[in-house]
Amino acid sequence: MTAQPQTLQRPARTDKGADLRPKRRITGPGVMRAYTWLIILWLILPIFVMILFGFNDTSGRYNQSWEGFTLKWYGRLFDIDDLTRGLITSLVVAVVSSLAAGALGTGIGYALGRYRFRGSGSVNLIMFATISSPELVMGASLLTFFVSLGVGLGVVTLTIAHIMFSISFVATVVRARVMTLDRSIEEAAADLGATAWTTFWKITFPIILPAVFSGVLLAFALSIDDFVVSNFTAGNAVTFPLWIWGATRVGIPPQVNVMGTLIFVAGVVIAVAFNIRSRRAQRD
Amino acid sequence: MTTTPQHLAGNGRTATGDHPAIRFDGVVKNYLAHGETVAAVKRTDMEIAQGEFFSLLGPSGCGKTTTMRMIAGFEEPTAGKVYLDGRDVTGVTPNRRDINMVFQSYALFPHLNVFQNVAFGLERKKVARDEIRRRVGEILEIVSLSGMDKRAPREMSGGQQQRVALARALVNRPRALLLDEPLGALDLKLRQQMQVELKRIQREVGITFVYVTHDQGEALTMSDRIAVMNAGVIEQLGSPREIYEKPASRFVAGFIGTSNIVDGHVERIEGGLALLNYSTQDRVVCPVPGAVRRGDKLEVSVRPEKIDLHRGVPPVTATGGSVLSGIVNEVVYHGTSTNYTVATAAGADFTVFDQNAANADDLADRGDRVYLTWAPQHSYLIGV
Amino acid sequence: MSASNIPDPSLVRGLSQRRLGRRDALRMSGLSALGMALAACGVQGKGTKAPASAAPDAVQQYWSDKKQNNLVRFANWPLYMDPKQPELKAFKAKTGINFTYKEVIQEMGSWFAKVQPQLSAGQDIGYDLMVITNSFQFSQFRDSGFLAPLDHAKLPNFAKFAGDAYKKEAFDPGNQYSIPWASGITGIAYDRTKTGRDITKLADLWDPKFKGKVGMMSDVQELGNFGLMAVGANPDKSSASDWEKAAKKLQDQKDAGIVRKYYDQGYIDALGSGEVWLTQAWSGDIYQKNLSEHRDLKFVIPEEGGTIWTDNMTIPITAKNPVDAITLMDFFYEVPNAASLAEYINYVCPVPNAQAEMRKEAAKLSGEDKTDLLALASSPLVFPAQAAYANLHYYVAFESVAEQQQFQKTFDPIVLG
Amino acid sequence: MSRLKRTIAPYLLVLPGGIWLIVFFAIPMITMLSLSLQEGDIVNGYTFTGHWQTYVDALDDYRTQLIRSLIYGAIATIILIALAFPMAYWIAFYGGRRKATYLFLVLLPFFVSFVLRTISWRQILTDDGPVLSPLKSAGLVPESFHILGTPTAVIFGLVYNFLPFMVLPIYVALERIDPRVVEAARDLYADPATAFRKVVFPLALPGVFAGVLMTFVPTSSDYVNSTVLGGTDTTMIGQVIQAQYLANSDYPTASALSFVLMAVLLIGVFAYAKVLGTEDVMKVAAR
Repeated sequence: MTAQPQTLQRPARTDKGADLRPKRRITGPGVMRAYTWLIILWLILPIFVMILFGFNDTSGRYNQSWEGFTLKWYGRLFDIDDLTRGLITSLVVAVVSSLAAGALGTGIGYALGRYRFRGSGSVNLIMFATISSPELVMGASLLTFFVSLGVGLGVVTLTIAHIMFSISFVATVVRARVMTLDRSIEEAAADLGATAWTTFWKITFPIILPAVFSGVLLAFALSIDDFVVSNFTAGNAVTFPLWIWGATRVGIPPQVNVMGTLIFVAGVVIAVAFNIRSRRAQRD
Repeated sequence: MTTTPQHLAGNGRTATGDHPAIRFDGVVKNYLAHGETVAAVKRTDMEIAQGEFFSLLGPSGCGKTTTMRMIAGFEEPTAGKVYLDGRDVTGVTPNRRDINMVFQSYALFPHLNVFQNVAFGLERKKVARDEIRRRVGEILEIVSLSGMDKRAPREMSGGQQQRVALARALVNRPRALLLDEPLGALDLKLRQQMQVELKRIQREVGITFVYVTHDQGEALTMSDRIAVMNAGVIEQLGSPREIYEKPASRFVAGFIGTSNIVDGHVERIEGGLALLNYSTQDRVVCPVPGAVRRGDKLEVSVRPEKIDLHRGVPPVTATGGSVLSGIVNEVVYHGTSTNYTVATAAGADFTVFDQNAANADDLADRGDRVYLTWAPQHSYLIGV
Repeated sequence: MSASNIPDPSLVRGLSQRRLGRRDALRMSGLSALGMALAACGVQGKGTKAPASAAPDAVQQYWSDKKQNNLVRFANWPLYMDPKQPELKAFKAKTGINFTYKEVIQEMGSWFAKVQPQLSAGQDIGYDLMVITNSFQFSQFRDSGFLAPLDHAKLPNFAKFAGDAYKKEAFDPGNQYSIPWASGITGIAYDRTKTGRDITKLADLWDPKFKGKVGMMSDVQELGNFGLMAVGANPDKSSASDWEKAAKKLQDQKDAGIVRKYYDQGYIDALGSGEVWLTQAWSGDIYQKNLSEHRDLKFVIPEEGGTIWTDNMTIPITAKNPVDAITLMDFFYEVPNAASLAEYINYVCPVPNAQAEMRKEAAKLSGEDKTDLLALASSPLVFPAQAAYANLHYYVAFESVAEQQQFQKTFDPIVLG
Repeated sequence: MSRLKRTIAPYLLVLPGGIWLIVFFAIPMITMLSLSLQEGDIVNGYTFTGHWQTYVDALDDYRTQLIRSLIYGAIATIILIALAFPMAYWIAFYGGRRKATYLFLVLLPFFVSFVLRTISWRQILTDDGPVLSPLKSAGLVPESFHILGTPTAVIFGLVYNFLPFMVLPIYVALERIDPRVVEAARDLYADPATAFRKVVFPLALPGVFAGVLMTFVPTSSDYVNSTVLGGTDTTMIGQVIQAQYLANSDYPTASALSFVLMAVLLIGVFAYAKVLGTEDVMKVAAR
């Protein structure tokens, strides 16, 4: 009997609470959540199409309409020599340019983050200019530069160009990390008898290494995906995107979809692994 | 830790004893900021003895950290010389000075574990591997971190990190250990624990500690001697008691603990005691040196806990001492004591700590008329 | 046409190669009715007497110190050879010459822009053999002195088996610098199911009924040719005023919203996907598209005429292995090799005997393979009937760089508008 | 000695990369300017004549394309802000522990080549493709209806390809906002809309500015989208420059157009950065 008033009260209260809460959920965040997912789906749709058509059982050069499922293109991945070579060129250029840009950019980023020096403003300015210049213009100016010098275009000029546009990105990432670096850690090393050289390699570098690494990864991604600058500076070298661009005139073979899929999967795996590693490191 | 490891205590170096551990000879440090020269440390001479627990105390920006960094070698003096153990080390880089430091932020190497952190200095000195393992184990025991050598710094509490920083410096058996506000990041309870701990460790290893802090309580608790710095100048250098009881300047008096400061002209001098009168019944009595003459203007300080507070009637007992009347402005209950702010007839507001002893019934209230009394020896003449 | 009978003064003075090209073009067009089958054209001799790099002893000079190095580096267009490279493998087996084959050429303009710096610096471009189209970049290559003169003593198969038409191309009389790789016809391709009727003439490309469904080419030469033919001008005889008229005609077509887009070779995809219903097209593409996707797209040479072009094998002047290159060039003119190549690329084969070869081969096969190969061998797009040539025109021949630039400036704004 | 070392250390560190940037970024720009003032042709070579007429002619011929590019870029940027903001907002404030996952999903397209993604859209949006085909069979749109070849398709492609560049900086700016600041605004009688307008949005502005910087320049100078998805009247200046360089070998015209494009964009960018402060924008951009 005594419980009765309680049971009468309770529904009334929860009703009131339910009235307030879900209403806000549905109108605001609920709609935005659906919206966000919609946009994400939109972003992923072309990737899905690309992956799907890597399994398309098309018979000829043209891979346009769905003709059934097959795995044969995975088996014949390296059938098109030039495509394979393009991919290899892309990988080699990306590795070399990301490492070189990693080294050069780390120097700049470290100096900017660590020291105050005359001319740092100009360095910042030129970095800002390279990051914000249209790729098209960078590629075009490099082309005119090489042509004026009478330098033949090829893998070397391509690599030079990729290093050029990657440096500033690496430097920016490294600078951000160095700026948040506790200076006293370096002093502690010096205090404990380490020379400047030892301090850098034993202490500073390992600490900024994740930043350097993500800078190098960024440079690698920029390089392997680059089309615009490469189009101007590759000369008769062919990279993966350049080959695809050239092949559009006669149709993209399914191998391109397969390679695109594999690059995508590899990229995602590396990124996820890197992310999990650094997150675990943070949590520990 | 009842026995001190031989090599940590003596090491045959501190025993030489002829030279002070650290000596500043006319050291000046100027910075160039926006084209202007700013003096961080004005001409300073000082000596820190072997095995001493020495504190540099002062507010932020007083130059204490710069002083310490000049000892460590992170800053070079603009003028003057720094001696370690009688050797001129001016211009010697930090990694070549036999001195180690505990940083305010601990500055532990985040990518190295406890063992690697502590072993870092020994590795630089190319100490044999076995020796390193032994000494690191030993020092970790001293700082009570045995068995934690595989931990990463970020897996440890603030107090533990602090101990690692300490061990990392101590393991090198430096001629002196510099500590830059090492307890600043710890909470109150832990800080108090660590103060005791630090003092214990210092006693055990017998190494000269130079301790930089802005916390006067900390400095008073641990130090053998304290240098109070202000605006690039050491205002007073002495034992904690000297500094507390006999502040050399108004700054020191105010910075160390709470001081009540009154000024007034000397009415008369009697048996080494000067009398400053504010009215017929309001007077301050202070011991003075012979040089003080009648009519001189004096600044007298008295600590709040030395003062007795009487409610209502003027006291008859305090005939030979100081008496000031006033009105209670503020009463703050502190548990062990009650703090009063009293507007006195001498013109200055006085702070009085009244111990909440057995007879806690004579509490004054806001607006009450009270009399403050204290013995002549508790008055201290500033700036003598 | 009659102009060809009057000695060109500049020719007498032994002036530019370009004039010779133009003169030859005129002659060629006069003979076009017979598909240039007539050999009675004395230009060759004159051609070799042409100045500069074409000096009579140029060939001798170039080749005298060249040796076989057992390597040839081949630069070609994408998908212009079976990816398995059977012909090259056969070549290696036969001669012992190693090869590298790269599909690095994607556009004449960009190819020229890419290798020009190296060639003008006298550097090796990394290739000994390259396939270039008879567009004005061909003249740029030749006029810049970037092409090695060919020693026809080393090209016996070419002499023997090349179709007569290919032995006297307007752009390279006497094949001084090039021999054809494959040839193609530019006509109209359409999807009968979409257009609902047969397309027969250029005027269909201007039909408002197909608004937004007509594809034209972005190559100004191809585009300009169709514009010229649409206004009734013969491209290789056209004048600057014809160009203006053609440009106007094309601009109208664009302004009326008839043109969907100016395509590079991407028109194939566009036609296949229904983006366009009818489009300017190259013959081999359509054949390959039908074969690979079982489509029934039509290709037609318009009543007003189509154009014929040739992709040519050339040796860059800086080639390291020219002897190996020229050996390979000749190899492709052996009938079985030519047939094998044509089977894959489906463009006009420069070796007429390949048709018989294919039929012979088909006889050995059975089933679908047989039908396919027979169909290919009978395709007028791979082996055009003589009559088809009657309707074919050549690219506009330019007398000077300035003229070429003027042509380009006339049509550029249409494509780049 | 050590002081000297400390003074020259930053220069030694900056030098290799700095020289690289000067030689392969700054000097080429100057070379391009020089070439734009030269006359000649690719076969016979170019000589410097200070021929300003090239600029006049180039702008005369391609003014439409330049202006069209800037307009497309601006439209794309505005759409990008509108699309990205709610998304970044939701991830920043309601993403909870999955924030990183959502951001990762936004970045997924970067793992596929830019060219390939754009071509993929071509395949999807084509006239008889999976999107339009059903609509046409259902009679919802006329048979000749198409998306490809229209300005809409080009701007669609630009928005698609550069969306992550807008979402990220806005997200970073929003993520930095202390939720208590918003609560404080609510506590001080602001309704949700007002709190957003007066507190959240102003604090997110640096992110929006950085996003604009990172999207307007590449979208208005892009030529891949207009080439792949565009039609006859969607030519952007990038296409013209590309064609003049890489197909026509008309270097002076191409250089002049590039220079004009860069000047227009960089002057805009620097003015913009000057007004907003480079540091702030760079900081957000660097994240």
